[in-house]
Amino acid sequence: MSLWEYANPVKFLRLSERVLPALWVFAGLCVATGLIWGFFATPDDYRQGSTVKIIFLHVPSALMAINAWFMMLVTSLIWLIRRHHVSALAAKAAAPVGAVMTVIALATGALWGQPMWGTWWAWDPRLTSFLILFLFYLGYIALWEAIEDPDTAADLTSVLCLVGSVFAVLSRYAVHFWNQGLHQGTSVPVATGARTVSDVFFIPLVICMIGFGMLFVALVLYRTGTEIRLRRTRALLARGARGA
Amino acid sequence: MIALLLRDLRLALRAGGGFGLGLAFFLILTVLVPFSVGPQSTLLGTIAPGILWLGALLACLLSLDRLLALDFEDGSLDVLATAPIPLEGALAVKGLAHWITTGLPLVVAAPALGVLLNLPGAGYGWLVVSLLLGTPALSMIGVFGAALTVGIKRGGLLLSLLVLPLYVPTLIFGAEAARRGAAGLDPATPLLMLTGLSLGCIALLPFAASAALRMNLR
Amino acid sequence: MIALLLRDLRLALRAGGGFGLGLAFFLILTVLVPFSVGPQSTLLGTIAPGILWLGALLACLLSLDRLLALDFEDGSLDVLATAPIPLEGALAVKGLAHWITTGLPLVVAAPALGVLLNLPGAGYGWLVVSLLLGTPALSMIGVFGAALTVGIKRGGLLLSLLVLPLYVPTLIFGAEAARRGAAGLDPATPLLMLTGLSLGCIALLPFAASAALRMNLR
Amino acid sequence: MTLLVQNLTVARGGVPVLTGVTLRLDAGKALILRGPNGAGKTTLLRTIAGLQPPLRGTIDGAEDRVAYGAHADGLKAMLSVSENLRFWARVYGEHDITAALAAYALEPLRDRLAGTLSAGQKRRAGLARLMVTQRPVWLLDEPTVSLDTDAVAMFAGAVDAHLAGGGSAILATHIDLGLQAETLDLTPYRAAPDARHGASDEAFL
Amino acid sequence: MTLLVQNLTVARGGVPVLTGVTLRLDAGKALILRGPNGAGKTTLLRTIAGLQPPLRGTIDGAEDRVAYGAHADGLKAMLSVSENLRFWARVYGEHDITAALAAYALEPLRDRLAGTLSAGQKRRAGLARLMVTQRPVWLLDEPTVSLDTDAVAMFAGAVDAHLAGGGSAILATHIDLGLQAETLDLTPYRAAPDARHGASDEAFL
Ligand code: HEM
Ligand SMILES: Nc1ncnc2c1ncn2[C@@H]1O[C@H](COP(=O)(O)OP(=O)(O)OP(=O)(O)O)[C@@H](O)[C@H]1O
Ligand SMILES: Nc1ncnc2c1ncn2[C@@H]1O[C@H](COP(=O)(O)OP(=O)(O)OP(=O)(O)O)[C@@H](O)[C@H]1O
Ligand SMILES: [Mg+2]
Ligand SMILES: [Mg+2]
Repeated sequence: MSLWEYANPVKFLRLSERVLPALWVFAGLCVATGLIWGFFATPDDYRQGSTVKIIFLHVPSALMAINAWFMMLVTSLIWLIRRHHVSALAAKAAAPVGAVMTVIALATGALWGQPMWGTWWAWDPRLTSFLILFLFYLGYIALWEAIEDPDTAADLTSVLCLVGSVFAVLSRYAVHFWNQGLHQGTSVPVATGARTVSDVFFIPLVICMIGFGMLFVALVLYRTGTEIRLRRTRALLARGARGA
Repeated sequence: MIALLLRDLRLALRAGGGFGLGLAFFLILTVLVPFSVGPQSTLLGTIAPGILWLGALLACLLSLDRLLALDFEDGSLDVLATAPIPLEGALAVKGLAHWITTGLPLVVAAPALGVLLNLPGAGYGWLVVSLLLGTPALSMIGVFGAALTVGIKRGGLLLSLLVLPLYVPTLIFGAEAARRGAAGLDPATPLLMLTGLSLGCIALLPFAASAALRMNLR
Repeated sequence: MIALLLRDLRLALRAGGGFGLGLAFFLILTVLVPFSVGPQSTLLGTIAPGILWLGALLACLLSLDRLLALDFEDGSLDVLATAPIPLEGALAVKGLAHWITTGLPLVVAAPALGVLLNLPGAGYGWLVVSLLLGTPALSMIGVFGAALTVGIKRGGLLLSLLVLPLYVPTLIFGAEAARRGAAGLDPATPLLMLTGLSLGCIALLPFAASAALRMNLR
Repeated sequence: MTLLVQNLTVARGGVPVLTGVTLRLDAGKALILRGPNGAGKTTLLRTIAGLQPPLRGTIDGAEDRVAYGAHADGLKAMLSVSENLRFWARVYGEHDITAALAAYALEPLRDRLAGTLSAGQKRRAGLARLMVTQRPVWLLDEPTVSLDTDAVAMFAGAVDAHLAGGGSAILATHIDLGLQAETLDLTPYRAAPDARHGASDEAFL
Repeated sequence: MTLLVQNLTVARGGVPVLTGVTLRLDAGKALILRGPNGAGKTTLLRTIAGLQPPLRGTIDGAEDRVAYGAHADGLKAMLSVSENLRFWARVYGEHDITAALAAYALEPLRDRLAGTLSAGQKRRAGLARLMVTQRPVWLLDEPTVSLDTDAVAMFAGAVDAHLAGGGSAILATHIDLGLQAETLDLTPYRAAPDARHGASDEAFL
C-alpha cells in the first residue's frame, strides 16, 4: 500500500476524518501549554521586559508562514506531475492559512517593534521579505478565486507557485542587498544545535512551535476536506444540470 | 516569427496603443509626483531615480493587459496555438514587441523626465543603462503574467497583482543602480544582478508562459 | 437603478475584481515605493501622504477599464441605453458602485499603509478624511473617462492618459490636505476645495458621461 | 400603435448606406428585412432602436417602445442565466421571468453561469431577455444564429405569441424562419457609392 | 493521409460531454457534424484541433495538419483585410493571398479595416484565412453564420475545391449547406448525465 492511495479524495476524507479529532486536541493542548507557560511562567527579560513574550506567538507563526509556502510548492509539483486532486486542493487550502500566519507574524512583529525599535515598521530585510511573501500569498489566492474551472485553476496556480517561489528567493536576496537590517538573526538553527536563547524561553517556545505546526496540519486537513466536498457537490450539480 | 513581430508592431502603432501612450503615461506620472509630494527640489532630486524607475515599471504594467487578451478575444490565439511556429517562440516574440513599443521608448525618454525631477547630473547615464538592462525582464515577466490571466475577463487588476511582486527584484536592483549612480557610487554590482535577471527571464519565462497559455486555452 | 447597483456589486464580488484587488494593488504600490526610493524612514515619512494619495489614485485608475468596457463588449450597454432608466442615472449608479468597490476600501486601508511608510502620527485622521472626500470625484471622473474611451479596444492606457490630467486638481487638493494634516498645519482650505470638487463632479459629470457614451454607441 | 419610418437615410462610418427607407409596422405584424451581406440591415436596426441618429428622415413610435436584440447577447458570463434575466427584468420594471425561461426551455440551465453555455444556449438566453422587457416592438438582428431546429421553432413560437399579444417585430435574417410576415428587401434602397447627400463628410466633397 | 479518431471522450468544464466518438476522415472527404445545441460539437472540434486534451481515446493524423475556424474569426480590427490575411499566410509559410481574396470576393474590401466590416463580410474574411493556411484538414464551427446565400455558395465552392485538391473537412452546422458529405449525428454519443469515467472530477463522485 503506497502513500499515493490517499491521493484518492474519498480515502483521504476517511483518513482525515479519523485523525482530525486527535490532531485538534493535540494541537490545542500544545498551543495552550506553550502559550500559558510562555506568558505566565517565564521571567521578564532584563532588557526587553515582558514584551519578550511576544516571541511565543511571533516565531512559530513566522516559521509556519514560510513552511506553508514550501508545502504549497511541493503539493503544486505533485499536482503538475502526478495530477492528484487532493494535492492541488491541499495547496489551495493551505494558502489562506499561510497568509494568516504571515499576518500574525507581521502584526506581532509590529507590536514588538514599537517598544524595541521605537517604530511599528522598519524596512528591515527580514520584515520586508515577509511582506513580499504576503503579496505572493495574495496573488496566489486571487488567482484561485478568479478562475472558474477548478482544474485549470489548479494548473495555473501551480505554475504561479513554481515561478513565484523562484522570484520570492530572488526577492529575498535583492532585499538583503538593498538594506542591512535591524532584525536579529535566527537563534533556532536546527542543523547546528547552537542557540542563543536561554532554556527558560526555549522549551515553551519549542512547544509552541510544535503546537503551531500541528494546528497548521489540522487546519489544512480540515480545509482540504471542505474543498473536496465542494468539488463533489459541484461535480454532482454539473451532472444534475445536464441531465435535466 | 518575423511576421508576428511586424504585425504586433504595426498594431501597436495603428491602434494608438504603442509608443506614444506608454510614454505619455510615464510623463504624466512623473508630473503628478511633485503635485503629490510637494515641490521642494532637493527632496525631488533624492527620490528622482526611484520614482523614474517606478514610473517606468507602472507604464510597462499598464500596457500588459493588451498583450495577449486582445488576441485571445478575437480568436487569434487559438489559431496561433495550432500554427506551425512553436508557442514559446511566439510568446518570446510578443515579449520583444512589447519591449520595443514600451520599454525602449521609456529608456529613451527617461533622461528628459529626469530633468523635471531634478535628477543629479551623475545619474542620467546610469539611469538609462539600468533601464536598458532591466526593462526586458519587465516585458518577459509581463508576458508570463498575461499568459496566466488571459482567460479571465478584464483580468487587468489581477494581472497587476500577480506581476508586481514578480517585479520586485528587478525594481530593487534597477533603482539601486540608478540611485548609486546618481549619488556617485559604483553601480556595478546591482547592474550585474540586473543583467543576470534579465537574461534568466528571457531564457526561461517563455516556457512557463507557453505552459500557462496552453492551460488557459484548453 | 437599485437593480443595476446590486448587479454591479455582485459582479465585482464574483468576478474577483472587486474589493480585494484594488486594495491589493494599493498595498503593493506602497510597498514598491521604499524599494525604489530607499528605506530611510524620515524620507519616507515626508513623502508618505503624497505617495498614499498617488497610490489610491492609481488603484482607482486601474479599475476603470472594466467599468464600462465589459458592458460594451457583451452588448449590455446597447440594451441599457434603450432601457427605461435614464442613461445619466445609470452612469451615476455605476460610478457609485465603483466607489463602493474601490474608493471606500482604499479609504479604510490607507491608515494601515501609512504605518508602512512612517506617516507622522498627526497625519492619519486627515489622510482618511481627505481620501473620503476626494475618492468620489475620482470615481465620477473615471466614469466620464470610461465613457469617452469605451469604443476603443483595450483603451486602458488611453483611458489613463485622458483621466490622469483630470485627476490633477483632486490630487493637488487631496495631497495638500493630507500633507498639511501630517505636518500639523490647518488643512481646512484644501479640504473645502476638495469637497466642492467632489460635489461638482457628482452633479455634472453624469451628464457629460452620458453624452459621450451616446456618441460612442452611435 | 404603429411604427412609422419615413424616407430614412442611415450611415455607418460616415458613409450613407441606405437612403429613402420607408416602412410601416402595425401592431400584431412582423417584418423581415432581407439583403445581402453589408446591405445595411444592422445599421438600419440600430438607427430605429435610437442607438444612432439618422442622417435624414423620421422615425415615429419607436421611442421607449423597442427592445433591441443585437449580434451580442448582453449576458454577463459571471452571472447565472436566471440572475441575468432577473436583472434585465428589473431594469424594465418587470418581475416575472418564469415565462421567458419556459419559452426557451431554459429551466434546466437557470443556475448555470452564462459563460459556460454553448453558443446556441447563450443565444436562447439572449432571446429570452426580449420577453422580460415587455416592450411592444422587437428589433432582432439575425436572431437564429447558432440555433438548432428545435430552438428555431421555440423562437418562432415566441414571436407568434408576441404578435398575437399585439406586439410587433422587425427581423433581419438570411434564413427562412417559417414566420408569417411581410418581407422588405433592402437592396433597392442601397445608397449610391457616390451618394453625398447627408453624409457627414458632405461638406468636403 | 487519414484522420482517425477512436473512442474519444471529450469534456467541457470537467464534465464529459461526448463519449466513444469514433470517426474516420479520408482525403477528399467532408464530414458534417450534427446535434442539437449543447451537444458538444464545439468541444469535439477543439479537441481534434489539439486545443484541449481528450479524456480518453486517440486522435491520429491531426497534428500540424489542421486549420481550425472557430466562432471567432481571428481578425484584427485595426488591420485591413489584406494585412490580416497576409499575416496568417506568412505564419503558415504561404505567401499568396490572391486566391483566397478571389474565392470570397473580398477584393473590393481588401483595404478596408477589418473592424469596419459587416458581420457577414467579417465572416467571409475569416473563412478566407483557412485557404491561406494550406493545411489539409479544415475544422469549421458553424462557418456560415451571418452569411447570405451568395456567400454560402462561395463557401461551398471553396470547400469543394479544397476537397478536390485532396483536402478534407469537418463541419459543425445547423443548416443545410448543399455539400456532398457524410453526416455524423452526435446525439448517440452524448455522455450520460452521470457519466463518471474519465471525467476530471471522477474521483469526487
Ligand atoms: C513585522 C515585523 C516582523 C516580521 C515580519 C518578523 C519576522 C520574523 C521571522 C520570519 C522570524 C523567524 C525567523 C527564523 O527563526 O529564522 C522571526 C523571528 C524573531 N523575531 Fe521577528 N519579525 C518582525 C518583527 C520583530 C521585532 C520588532 C522583533 C523584536 C525586536 C522581532 C524579534 C524576533 C525574534 C527575537 C525572533 C526569534 C529569532 C530566533 O530566535 O530565531 N521580530 N521574526
Ligand atoms: N467605417 C466604414 N467605412 C465604410 N463603410 C463602412 C464602414 N463601416 C461599415 N461600413 C459598411 O457599411 C455597410 C453596412 O453594414 P451593416 O453591418 O449594416 O450590414 P448588414 O446588412 O448588417 O450585413 P450583414 O448581413 O453582413 O450583417 C457594410 O457594407 C459595411 O462594409
Ligand atoms: N463549465 C461547464 N459545466 C457544465 N457544463 C458545461 C460547462 N461548460 C460547457 N458545458 C456544457 O457542455 C456542452 C457542450 O458545449 P458545446 O459548446 O460543445 O456545444 P455545441 O454542440 O457546440 O453547441 P452549439 O450548437 O450551441 O454551439 C453544453 O451543453 C454546455 O452547456
Ligand atoms: Mg449585420
Ligand atoms: Mg458550438
